[in-house]
Amino acid sequence: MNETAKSSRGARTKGDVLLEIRNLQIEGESDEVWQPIVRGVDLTLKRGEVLGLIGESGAGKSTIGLAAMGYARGGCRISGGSVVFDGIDLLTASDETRRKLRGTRIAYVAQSAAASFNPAHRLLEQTIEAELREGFRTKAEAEKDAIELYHRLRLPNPEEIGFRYPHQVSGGQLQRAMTAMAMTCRPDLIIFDEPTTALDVTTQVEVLAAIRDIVEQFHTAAIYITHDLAVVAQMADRIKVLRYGKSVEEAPTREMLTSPREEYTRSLWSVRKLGKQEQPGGEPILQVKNVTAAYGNAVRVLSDVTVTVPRGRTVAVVGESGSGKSTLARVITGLLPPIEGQIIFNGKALPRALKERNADTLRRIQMIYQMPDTALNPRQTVYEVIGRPIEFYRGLTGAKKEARISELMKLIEMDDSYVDRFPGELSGGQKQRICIARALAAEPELIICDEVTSALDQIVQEGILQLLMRLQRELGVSYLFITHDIATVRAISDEIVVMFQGRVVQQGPKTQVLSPPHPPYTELLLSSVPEMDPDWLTNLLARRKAQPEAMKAGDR
Amino acid sequence: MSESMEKLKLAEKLVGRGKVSRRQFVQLALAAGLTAGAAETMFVKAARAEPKKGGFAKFGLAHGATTDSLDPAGYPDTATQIPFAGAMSNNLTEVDADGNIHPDVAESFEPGDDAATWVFKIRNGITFHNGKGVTPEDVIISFQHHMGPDSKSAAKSLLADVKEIKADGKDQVVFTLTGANADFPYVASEYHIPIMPAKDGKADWQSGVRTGAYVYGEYEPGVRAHLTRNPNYHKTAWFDEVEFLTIPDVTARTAALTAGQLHWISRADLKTLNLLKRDPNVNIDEVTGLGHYTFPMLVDAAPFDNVDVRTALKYAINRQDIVDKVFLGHAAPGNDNPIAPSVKFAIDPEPKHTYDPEKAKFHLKKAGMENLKVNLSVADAAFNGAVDAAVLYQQHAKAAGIDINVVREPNDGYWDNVWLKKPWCASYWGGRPTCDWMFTTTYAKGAAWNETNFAHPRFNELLIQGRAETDEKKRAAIYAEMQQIQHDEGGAIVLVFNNYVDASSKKLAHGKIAGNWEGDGFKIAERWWFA
Amino acid sequence: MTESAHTSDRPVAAAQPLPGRRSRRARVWRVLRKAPPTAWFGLIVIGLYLFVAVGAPWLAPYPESELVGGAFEPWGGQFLLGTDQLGRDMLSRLIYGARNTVGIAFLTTMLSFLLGGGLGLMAAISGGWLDQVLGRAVDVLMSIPQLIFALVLLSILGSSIVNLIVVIAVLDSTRVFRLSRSVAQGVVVMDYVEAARLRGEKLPWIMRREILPNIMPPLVAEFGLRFCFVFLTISALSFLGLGIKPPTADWGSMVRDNAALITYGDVTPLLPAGAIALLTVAVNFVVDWFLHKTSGLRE
Amino acid sequence: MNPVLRTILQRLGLGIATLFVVSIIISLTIEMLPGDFARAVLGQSATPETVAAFQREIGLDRSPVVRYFNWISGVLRGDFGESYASAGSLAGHRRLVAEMIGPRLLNTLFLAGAAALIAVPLSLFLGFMAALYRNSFFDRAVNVVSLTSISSPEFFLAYILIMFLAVKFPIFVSLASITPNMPFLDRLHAIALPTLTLVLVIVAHMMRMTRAAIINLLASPYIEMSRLKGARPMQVILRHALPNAWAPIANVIALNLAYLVVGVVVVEVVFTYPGIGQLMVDAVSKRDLPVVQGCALVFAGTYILLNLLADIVTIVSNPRLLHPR
Repeated sequence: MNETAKSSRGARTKGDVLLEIRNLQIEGESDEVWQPIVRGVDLTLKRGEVLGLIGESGAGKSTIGLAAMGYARGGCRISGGSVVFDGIDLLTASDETRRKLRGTRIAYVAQSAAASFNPAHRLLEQTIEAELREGFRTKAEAEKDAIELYHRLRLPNPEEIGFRYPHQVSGGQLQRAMTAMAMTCRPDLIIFDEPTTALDVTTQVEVLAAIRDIVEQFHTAAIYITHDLAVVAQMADRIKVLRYGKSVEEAPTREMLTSPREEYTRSLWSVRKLGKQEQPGGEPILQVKNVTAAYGNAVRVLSDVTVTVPRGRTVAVVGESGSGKSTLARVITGLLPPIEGQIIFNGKALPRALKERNADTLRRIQMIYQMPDTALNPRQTVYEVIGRPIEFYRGLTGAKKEARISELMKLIEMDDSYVDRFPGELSGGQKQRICIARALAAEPELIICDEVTSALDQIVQEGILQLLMRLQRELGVSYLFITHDIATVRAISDEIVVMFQGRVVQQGPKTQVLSPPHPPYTELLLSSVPEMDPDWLTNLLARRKAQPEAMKAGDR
Repeated sequence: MSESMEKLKLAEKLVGRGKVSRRQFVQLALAAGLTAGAAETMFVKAARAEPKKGGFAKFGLAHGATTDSLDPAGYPDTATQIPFAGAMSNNLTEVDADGNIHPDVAESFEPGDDAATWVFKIRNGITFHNGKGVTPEDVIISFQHHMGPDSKSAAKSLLADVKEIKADGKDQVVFTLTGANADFPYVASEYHIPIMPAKDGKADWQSGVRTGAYVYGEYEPGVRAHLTRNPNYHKTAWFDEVEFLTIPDVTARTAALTAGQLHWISRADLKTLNLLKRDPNVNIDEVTGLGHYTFPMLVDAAPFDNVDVRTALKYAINRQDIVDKVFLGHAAPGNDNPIAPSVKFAIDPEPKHTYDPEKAKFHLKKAGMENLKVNLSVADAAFNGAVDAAVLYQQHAKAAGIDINVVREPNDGYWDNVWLKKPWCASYWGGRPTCDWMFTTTYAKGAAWNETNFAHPRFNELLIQGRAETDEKKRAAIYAEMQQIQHDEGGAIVLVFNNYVDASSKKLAHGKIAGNWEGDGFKIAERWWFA
Repeated sequence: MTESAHTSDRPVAAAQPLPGRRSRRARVWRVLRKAPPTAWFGLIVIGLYLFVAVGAPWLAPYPESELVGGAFEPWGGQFLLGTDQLGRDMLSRLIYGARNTVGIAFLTTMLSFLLGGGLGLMAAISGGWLDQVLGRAVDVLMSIPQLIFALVLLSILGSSIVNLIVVIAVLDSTRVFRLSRSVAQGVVVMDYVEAARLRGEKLPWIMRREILPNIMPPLVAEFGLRFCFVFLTISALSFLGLGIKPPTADWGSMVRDNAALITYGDVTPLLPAGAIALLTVAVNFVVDWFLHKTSGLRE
Repeated sequence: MNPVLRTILQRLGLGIATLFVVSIIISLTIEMLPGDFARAVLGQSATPETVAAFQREIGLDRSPVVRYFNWISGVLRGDFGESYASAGSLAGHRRLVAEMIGPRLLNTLFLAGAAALIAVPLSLFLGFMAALYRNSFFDRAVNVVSLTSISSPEFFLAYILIMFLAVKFPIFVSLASITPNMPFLDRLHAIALPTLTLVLVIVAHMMRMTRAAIINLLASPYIEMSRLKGARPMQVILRHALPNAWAPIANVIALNLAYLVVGVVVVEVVFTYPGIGQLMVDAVSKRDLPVVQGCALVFAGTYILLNLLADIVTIVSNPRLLHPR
């Protein structure tokens, strides 16, 4: 089976050069100063070839992808180099020439399909817009073709789905519809800009498979942009690693995975190498007992959930979006009083609502958020952010407060000089460290970490996770760690709770949950996590074909 | 001017009205020493002023409210006075441009032996707009509309001494008064008392059927009134149609006139009169009237119940300054006597109330009210320039140590909410043609428009005496004393006697403009024509 | 994208020069230097008005309401801009008018922001019945014609300056309420507000420290616009006879008093009206630029 | 269509409740005004007896609460009552509030309609163009002009227009007096200047909001997507931005139309136009409560109705609301 997959991809005939980018220079405007974003990148793509572009945020991946269409976003300008597509230099060509190429010969698939589909029009109208405008087909033909494409992309109900509006369709389906839209004119080149980043892992598998198949079927060249090496390994013939707008290295996929030349490339999957020796559970600090919760009078978001967090340990709650992970956090903090059930903290039942809890109880349970950008008030300096809980809970002011702040800054491995900065002047990882310091300032016993690493680059994730683990060792604080990322779970947890549709599917020590046999949902979840193996997707699909019922949960 | 010259002037006027033939005119001209050629030219020029029928005239009025009605018991301002009293209706008598009294609906009138009874003979063949002849009953009902205990008419006090009205035969009406009143025919010309048809024993004012030059047409209260010529009018009216528009904003009024949308506007803006004069298509019509502007104080309200406070305030105003600055010379300073100099028996009381801060201070001290602080409620709705006059007054009074707080009131509802309500405000009077009338309307105890709440026993006694007195000398003495009382003790600061300054399009022509009321004695629609 | 230099969160040993409190002025200056000419024009005009308003007693050649000459004296000579219908110096009245009109409009706008902004924040944070009640009350107030309602209220209360300020501020605060509520709702859902709640902070602290600083840009912009509208409302009221009472110089009644001159091509009444227009234009220019700066609308 | 219908009914209910509260507030404020209609009309000649008789005649002797309930129950039956005006005379000839308001409202709607017919398309067009060519000379020029016209007092604009278009160059007339049986074209000519004044006042506002709404949308990912699909600039605006801009634009238009009906007292005064605003001001000054109430209901109703229309446009133009999942 492995062999067939390999041969089908290997059999693709690579044609002549389709796209040639030479010494590309792109600048971005910030405070009315132009600064380089892309500094002299070269890139060659042959017909039918798939090139993976990988790098952290700020590496210039998307900017290069758009430049391949001769397009620069607002606030950016292409300041040098050449982009030659099939003999046409897109940078010197007229606007009209470029416009005509777009959507017909070069297509684009954006990261967030939900935002990139116009909410005012039906999917089908948008799918066939480009070909109708250029008069390639009649409307009837175009619609028939679009439905055919929906079929090939394994969209459910392909005959009717086109008549829906974007908001009526799920994210994974939208992403496939967008791929269909890109395919309508049978372009020579498609730019995939992180098409699966916003999706759950179980959904991602489906979309990846659909994209890969259709690109192969139509023999379309593609640039596949992502920050996830495991994902790009499934899609690309060659991989190019970018950093700070420069090329780090470029190699065929297998070669890149087995023997990366650069240290930086290796650090890209460093988080996957993090590991923690599982510690046995002790006395429970937090017990969530048979909790049922709902927003308003709507459907229940949590039903009969029971979770226990042992003191000084990390319990990871995993599940995809909508599984009720974050709601669990809201129930524990008292933001959402449960309909039924109890929250027992340190052996005592907590009042259900936030208002009824006293300051000391509030102090003991702290929270760290997914997006450090929204978790820090952009108008407060680090000093104010960290100082407030010290003042609020401990009543410290003046020199004592400053000493404590300095102490906390040391704990999160940041220099004192940062205290006068505003969050806008910090990087994502630094912001998240400040959030951690804010939580620590309260001297809590339990910290709820809600997806604290998922908005960060891999390399930064590693730093944060290591910090959290060190703090646990030094301070003995307990974590309830909410995440959808299995690698993170592996790295940090002692116990794992698997949630699905508001219920706990499986609960237990890490090694037990992660080793087979698994309940069906855990199986689906674990198997959907991409691995650093170019054949992983092929093998997975083959395996699932044998057990079709396992896939059902994923097609949402 | 020689007698023949005067005759010629008169003839010129008569030519304009078509009363003198060319031959007669040339003869007069030659008699006055003109050459035949010059006489001919003069005749043509005069004849061009000859009235002719036709046209649709539009008049812009400064007043009007949605609560206006056809009921002559009301008629608060020119928005009803000019169209309904003036253009649509006639009274028993009419005052001409020279202040003489003439019969109108009446053919003639005669006093009884002691001027306490008056007999009016109804004009032969006169009809209402609906064709019905005017009967004595109609006349009686029209007067009774304003009389009796239930009446809320403004003319009620004017007719308070009418004891009885009787029909005498088919065409005579006999008025019996409680006392003699030599001025009664003047009273009968008062605009509140038009002749209306009787209907079910009451005056039918609602239908708008009257005897006047124009027939009631469309009416939107507070907006416009549209009338058409009465073909069976007992005199002559020239315009085919007339329209009266309420335009309180003086700038809008002026602009509409200069743009040719209107043919006549009341109350031109004095501030810009010189500029308006330059407009080649516009005439400024300035008539010295009986009208005057006052700052009435309620004499029963503190601190104005103290006569020394009143006197102090009378001395604390520089009227000449206000005439110069606010009215730009289009007025004559008052002397706290509401009787216009041109009215019979008018005097100019002593001591003259000219600006004298020291005297004002003296009177204040006498009243024990140094550092007097009073509110003066004004709006330009009272008269154009009231706010400016008040502000100037404030300046003048400062020198006398009086702090006048000028309260700017809204124009809307000024006459309902401020006038007669606030202890001190601004007011205007169209003026009345006789002393008796002026005092009866405004200063007699119980008068509807007693804007100072003046109730002076001697004054009221003299008022009755004056009516009965037939001896001219004694009458003069009585009215002189009354004027002196007003001057010394009255509550009204008579600011100025104003000129009616109106503006009209040069397309309009007219004879001598009457000054007894605004708008050619309210009769503009009847007396003017398109040249 | 430009964040690339910070990608690593490894502690930076040597701290970069801190953009601390001292450098705030420098930052403001840097922003100002890049302002477009329209914004500069607006700032200069506003500064000039403030200067004139504050320095009126020293700047004006004559007192505010003293009669210093004949009526309608021509321009030049003793009276730079001539005199008005009573012989008061036009320039002096214009200068004092700046003080009165601008001052009153400013106070009114402040009051309406304190009222509408405060209630709007409370509604946004508390939600629930308070939000509903305030929202409905504002609906009711907004559906009554503002100018006429102001006229009625001023007739009831008397048209003193204090009443004028209060009535207009209350009526105007409805719009401020709506805006501040809607922008605050965008901030209330932020995690840092939730964090403050979880910490146990009380409503005033959340309003003042967590939300207010983050909704300042749209509020400041709205302040500029509302200031203009208040300004125009006051002059409309003056026009209808219920504004600032004489002899206080205010531009609205100065226009009205001299309006008739316009029909003869005399520019005198244009001066106060021009002064109104110039200031509102200036404020709008600055607001426009400010909005552009803070909304992140580029290109 | 269900959600649309439900929203409409919901809003209508709220609107009626709002009207009810408005009528109470208006009653209260008019009661608080010094003086009443009887005194306002009778003036100084009023004796306590005549005032009492007068008050009996128009029902002012009953308590405000009773009067209010009589009035509101009449309104619920579709009877807006009679004006106090002309009740002062002996004959019982009174004018119905509906009769007084009707023609004035028609006048106001005529003026508002004319202004809206010019202003709405013009401001949409200018807004689109300014958004499309933003930061161009055209955009800046339109920006400055619109700011200036927003910034000028209405009466000032009106006088300027009179000066140029009625006095210096007598193309139009400064007196917008219209009569019921005037030919249509003459009416249009008569209201040209007030229309123009209003157009100047509202175009600026609507145009700026349209521009802002479009520009705001142009930052959306789906607009970038449409460009990457090769759509022409005009298509981007018309096909991709506009359908999503209807909601904010409809709200601005509703606000301005409401202003055209409700807020034009000053323009009515300057041009002597017999609109409903002047009627209400007049009625307030005369304490003619039934007329004030009628006007207030008309105004509030207009405001509520226009906002409802804007809401409906919002729903209909937004598939999320129109076609729920």
